[in-house]
Amino acid sequence: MSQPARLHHVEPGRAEFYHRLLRQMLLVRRFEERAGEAYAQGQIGGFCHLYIGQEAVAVGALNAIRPDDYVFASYREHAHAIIAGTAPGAVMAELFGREGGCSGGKGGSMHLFNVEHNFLGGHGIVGAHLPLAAGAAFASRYRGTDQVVLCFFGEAAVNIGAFHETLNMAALWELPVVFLCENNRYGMGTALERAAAVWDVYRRACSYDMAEETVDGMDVLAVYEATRGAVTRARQEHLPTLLEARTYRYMGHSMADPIHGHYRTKEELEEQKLQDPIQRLLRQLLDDELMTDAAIERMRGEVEQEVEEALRFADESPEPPPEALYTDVYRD
Amino acid sequence: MSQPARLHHVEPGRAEFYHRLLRQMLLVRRFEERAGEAYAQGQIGGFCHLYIGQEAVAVGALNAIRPDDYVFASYREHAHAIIAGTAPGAVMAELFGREGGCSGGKGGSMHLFNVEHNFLGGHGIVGAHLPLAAGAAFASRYRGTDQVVLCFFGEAAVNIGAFHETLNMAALWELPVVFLCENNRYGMGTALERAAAVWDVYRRACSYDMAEETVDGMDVLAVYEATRGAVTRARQEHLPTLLEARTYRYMGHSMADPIHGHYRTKEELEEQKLQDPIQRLLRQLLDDELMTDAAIERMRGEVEQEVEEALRFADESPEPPPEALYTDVYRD
Amino acid sequence: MPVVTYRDALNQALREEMDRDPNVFLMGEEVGVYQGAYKVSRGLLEAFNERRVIDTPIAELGFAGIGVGAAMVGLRPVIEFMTWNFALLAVDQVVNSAAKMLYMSGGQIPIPIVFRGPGGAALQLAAQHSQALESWYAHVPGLKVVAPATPYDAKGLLKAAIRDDNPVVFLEGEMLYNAKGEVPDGDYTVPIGVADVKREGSDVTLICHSKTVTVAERAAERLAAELDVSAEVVDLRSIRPLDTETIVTSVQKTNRCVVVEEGWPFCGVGAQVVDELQRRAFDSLDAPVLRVTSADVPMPYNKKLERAAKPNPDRVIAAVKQVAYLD
Amino acid sequence: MPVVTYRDALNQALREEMDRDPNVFLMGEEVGVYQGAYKVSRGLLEAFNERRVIDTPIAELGFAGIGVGAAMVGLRPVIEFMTWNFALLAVDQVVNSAAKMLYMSGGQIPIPIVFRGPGGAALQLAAQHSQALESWYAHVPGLKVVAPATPYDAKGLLKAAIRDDNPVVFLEGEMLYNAKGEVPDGDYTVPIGVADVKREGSDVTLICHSKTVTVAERAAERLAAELDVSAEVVDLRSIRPLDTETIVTSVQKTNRCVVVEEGWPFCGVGAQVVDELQRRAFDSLDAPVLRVTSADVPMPYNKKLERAAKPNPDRVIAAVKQVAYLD
Ligand SMILES: Cc1ncc(C[n+]2csc(CCOP(=O)(O)OP(=O)(O)O)c2C)c(N)n1
Ligand SMILES: Cc1ncc(C[n+]2csc(CCOP(=O)(O)OP(=O)(O)O)c2C)c(N)n1
Ligand SMILES: [Mg+2]
Ligand SMILES: [Mg+2]
Repeated sequence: MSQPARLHHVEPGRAEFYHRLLRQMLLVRRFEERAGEAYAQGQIGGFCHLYIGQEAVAVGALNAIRPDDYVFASYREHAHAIIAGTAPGAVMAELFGREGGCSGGKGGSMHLFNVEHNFLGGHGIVGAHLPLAAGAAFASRYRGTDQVVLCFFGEAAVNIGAFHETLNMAALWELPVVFLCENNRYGMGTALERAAAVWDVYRRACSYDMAEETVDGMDVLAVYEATRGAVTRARQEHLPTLLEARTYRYMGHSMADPIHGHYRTKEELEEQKLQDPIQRLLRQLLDDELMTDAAIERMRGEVEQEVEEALRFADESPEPPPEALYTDVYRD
Repeated sequence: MSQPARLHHVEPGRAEFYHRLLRQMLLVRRFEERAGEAYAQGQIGGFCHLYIGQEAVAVGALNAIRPDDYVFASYREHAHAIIAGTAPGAVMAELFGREGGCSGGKGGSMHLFNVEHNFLGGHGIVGAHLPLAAGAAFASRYRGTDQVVLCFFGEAAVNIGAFHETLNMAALWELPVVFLCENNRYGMGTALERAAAVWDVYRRACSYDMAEETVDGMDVLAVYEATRGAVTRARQEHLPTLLEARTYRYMGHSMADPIHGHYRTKEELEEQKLQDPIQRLLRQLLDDELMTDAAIERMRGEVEQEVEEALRFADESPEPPPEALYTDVYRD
Repeated sequence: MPVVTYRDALNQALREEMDRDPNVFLMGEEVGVYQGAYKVSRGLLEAFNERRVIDTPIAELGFAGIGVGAAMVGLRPVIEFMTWNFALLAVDQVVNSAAKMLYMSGGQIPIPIVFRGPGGAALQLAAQHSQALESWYAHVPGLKVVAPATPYDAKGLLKAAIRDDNPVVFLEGEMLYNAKGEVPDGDYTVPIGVADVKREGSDVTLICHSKTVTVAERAAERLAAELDVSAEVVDLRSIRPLDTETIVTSVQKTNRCVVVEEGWPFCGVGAQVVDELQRRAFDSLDAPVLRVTSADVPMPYNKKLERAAKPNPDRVIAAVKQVAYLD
Repeated sequence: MPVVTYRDALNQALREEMDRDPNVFLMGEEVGVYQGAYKVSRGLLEAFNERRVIDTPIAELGFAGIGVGAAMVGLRPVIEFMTWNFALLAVDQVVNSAAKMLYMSGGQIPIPIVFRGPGGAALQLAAQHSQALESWYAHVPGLKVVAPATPYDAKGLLKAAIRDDNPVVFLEGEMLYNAKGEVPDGDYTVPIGVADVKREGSDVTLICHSKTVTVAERAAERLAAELDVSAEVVDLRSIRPLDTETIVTSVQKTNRCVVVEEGWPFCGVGAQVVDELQRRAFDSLDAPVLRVTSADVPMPYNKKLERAAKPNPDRVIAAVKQVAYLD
């Protein structure tokens, strides 16, 4: 499938919405590119997992929820934090370990949090945030609100116990949570096929009689629609869904890893890039005359500026004071 | 289904085999009854989980393997230890905590072991012995032997992470293991339906593309046949199976628990007892004239004597010496 | 004052806190229909229904994490582990999620959760069902660790734990559930982090917690009667934060100390107590601090071996004789 | 003697032991195709093929248990945890299965297994990926716990661990993989349970292990140069069994001691060392034993805070000044 397919039905009346999606994808792409550069320059330390290639998933899905819904993600979550409402500057400052970071410089790349926008992390242990997400969904039912929880995780997490225990309880207790698996084919250097007896992630729903769907994760509109359906099911019927988005990461697992290597070829990577989610939306908007080249350039410029401002903000944000080492261990 | 069904095809030529099954079921039934009495008299301490009602599962399944195959079980494993080849006296002595016990008096009811007969426990953490069993199956493949592993566990274990992780790896690596779920409907006071989103245990195999089967666990012949099939699959094709035997326990979860209570009614229990696995085999052997009343009485007498001898052995076996407290912590 | 069991004191605490705060709920295996494996939650399902008393599948890691997730958005879960032995499956959520969330979110997300259940050795439950792991949890910053010895403390500390905005590991003594003691009706709390001098004395300090408080008290009685040694019994009640002031003050008075605990010796709670004492009361100590712990072995099933493995008054008395140079 | 990295020393140990004993195999995440997350297993898949170098799914509990099961029937698994942080998910198998099996089977079933991987703080990996939990494992009877500091010890101890008939928790220093040192080609072992005096001295004993050996050595150099204090550096190498004889002997000579470790303070390895020392060398101690540990907080991401959280030579020197009453 080297020729990218047309996107999930594009409706001319929704141009503004598509522009928003495009802008968000461009923003987080550019953010990640610059984060990668900052990492190379030593301004960011530790592990740094870039999202480049997967933008359609976070952008499509996060546009399908309400501001009062809850969002949980793994350690590959810069984009999710931003699209959920965190200022890019606060995210970049966190990567820089600064006081103005969205976790005060204490969390870093893997532990972004923004309570104000219900973005609840940023978790580093594979699979461990699935029960947390189910817990927030439990709270939603407990309180009788109709808040929904959207939980992003990688496909390698489906083999761990927490996935199983959580999906069972979510189905049993009818919790309003969407388990959105970002299947980018690899967990570090391990292809899904070498780690899972069943290669279709969505099929794992069978053990829990859970609703499931698989969607082209390089098609932002398809992700949006599928998530919308799952969110509606959660909101109205309190039922969980296992949603699999098939996507691809362009970079190495983290900044410390090679982009390709023993586990995947350069050719595979190049082939995949033909499905680039940004290019696909962009080309289609041009084809359908829903956007002009000039408008796109303007948008790129804005995004560029926004990311530069984020970098500036991060750079200017002070280091946390030495006393910060000992605060936030306990809440008084 | 109050009228017990005819057993899985009984063949007249196999009378001797049926007699063995009957004798084994009678033996472990009587063993458990007497263990219950000994518990009540304070000769056995701690947790003691009786197997009464479920005999067809252990007896049917353990007759379908070879002596060099490996067996793993949970804490409800007196019967399994005995049928796998452990002298009833050594099991009773273990329950009594004596030196002549099959674990030297250190393991007790939940931790019976008999390496000589490849009976590898006796494990107390729900689900935790599933990976151990898969590990033995891994060793069988590693060494290129054709040994099979038979792993017994309760239906409540299917909701825990270890079940999921193990079944995935067993399927992925094609390990020769039979996961035999003894579905007695309850995990302590929790009905399967209140703990699992999917009520048919065997259906959990779908997440791993694993062979599965469900069988009447009150029919010793059916269990035997189903296990034989699964064992053959394991031995010849190295493929694991999830086998569900539907059974019932007559006693409380452990000796500390009431026989019925909030979670199940006396009526349900009485209804279930109509399916008694021993009665069913026995009646059928009589009906089909494969055994006489007199032979049955003789068998009961022998079994009675064997259990009394086990009790005597246990009673006469010495306490472990005080130094035993400090041995077996490390192997030199 | 009414005399109630440790079990019922805990039940009262749960009941009163659930009455007091609609955000408090109880979740765990067999807490509802079965009325609790150890009957601590007896009657709560009937009183609060299945919305607030939730039976779970056997999935310790999962429901511990669900508790933490619920706490992240403001509920105040009480998660029961049927016993702390099974919590080994859930330590990742207790340590990596609950204990660290506030810190790694830069102070945004407190986790007001209580993990509770019986711990320590019971009777003849053998290696996998008998262990006292308080030192593990106490090792971890972000957690509070509490282990009451009496019905009064059990009720007051559980109420304090439920109201605390931090994750609290609440270790109940499996062998204490039937212990009786005076417990006021109605509301009171016992502050976390404050030890309690259960018996005053002048010759030696016995530091203990949970079940070993009784062991120390029995030893103290016999020391007084048989050897005319006056032992002060200090019940830590909270392991973390540790009330170093109270124990240092006591040892400065007695100049001798024995620490009694049910855990294993290596890196146990007593090791930390020793560390604190030699640092803060170095010049007051007339003898090394000695420790009475469980034997450094997995717990055996056999009754006599098990008895020999656990701390008992004889061993405490022998240690006291040593620190008092009475041999 | 050839100079190799700690990483390659471990690689040699694995290679040689796999050559020596066909029952030894390596299993874990990314150990094969990816050549190891930290490249410790580089080349092993090619040398021994996928029968003996097994990539696993992310399922720590499951593959740790599979390792224990394989050990039950006589294989000698080496289970790699990508880091010890993730082993929190597997502690049930390490503690309840591996450590207790021999005992609860009445001596029938030894578990010759090695659990290994990097532990401790790395660089800016924040709270969930930076912790030194050796005291947890050392708490548990039935386990041996080893934490080498040098390439020589890493190779020799890993070989000893693989040949040991007991479960060994083998903690590699995540920050030590590139450290270089002399390592003989071919076979040798370093016995488990024997500490090593890395530097002789007469005024104070610095007890350390794994990464803090370098911290202690640097401190010792500066103490000699700047303060004319002669520090003896004792590398524990094994945490359990602990070589109390060597540390007691050293402290009897120096009369002063500082314990340096990367774990948290409460119930850490140092607490146990203090306990041993005050019991066995009470009269030799001229000052309380002091400890330098990681700060009692989850690890922060920010570089400066992280640096402040970890033990360093300055803090060791400050502690030495205190125990030597040099302030
Ligand atoms: C329990 C656990 N084991 C191992 C790791 C190390 N690790 C971090 S990310 C990762 C791969 C996860 O892959 P996937 O879930 O597919 O997410 P992706 O990185 O592709 O987004 C591994 C093995 C971890 N963080 N947690
Ligand atoms: C991980 C864990 N959680 C809880 C327990 C306590 N427990 C022991 S047996 C049991 C019920 C198990 O039921 P099931 O698996 O159906 O087996 P059955 O007792 O019916 O044979 C529970 C909850 C345990 N041993 N391990
Ligand atoms: Mg992936
Ligand atoms: Mg059951």
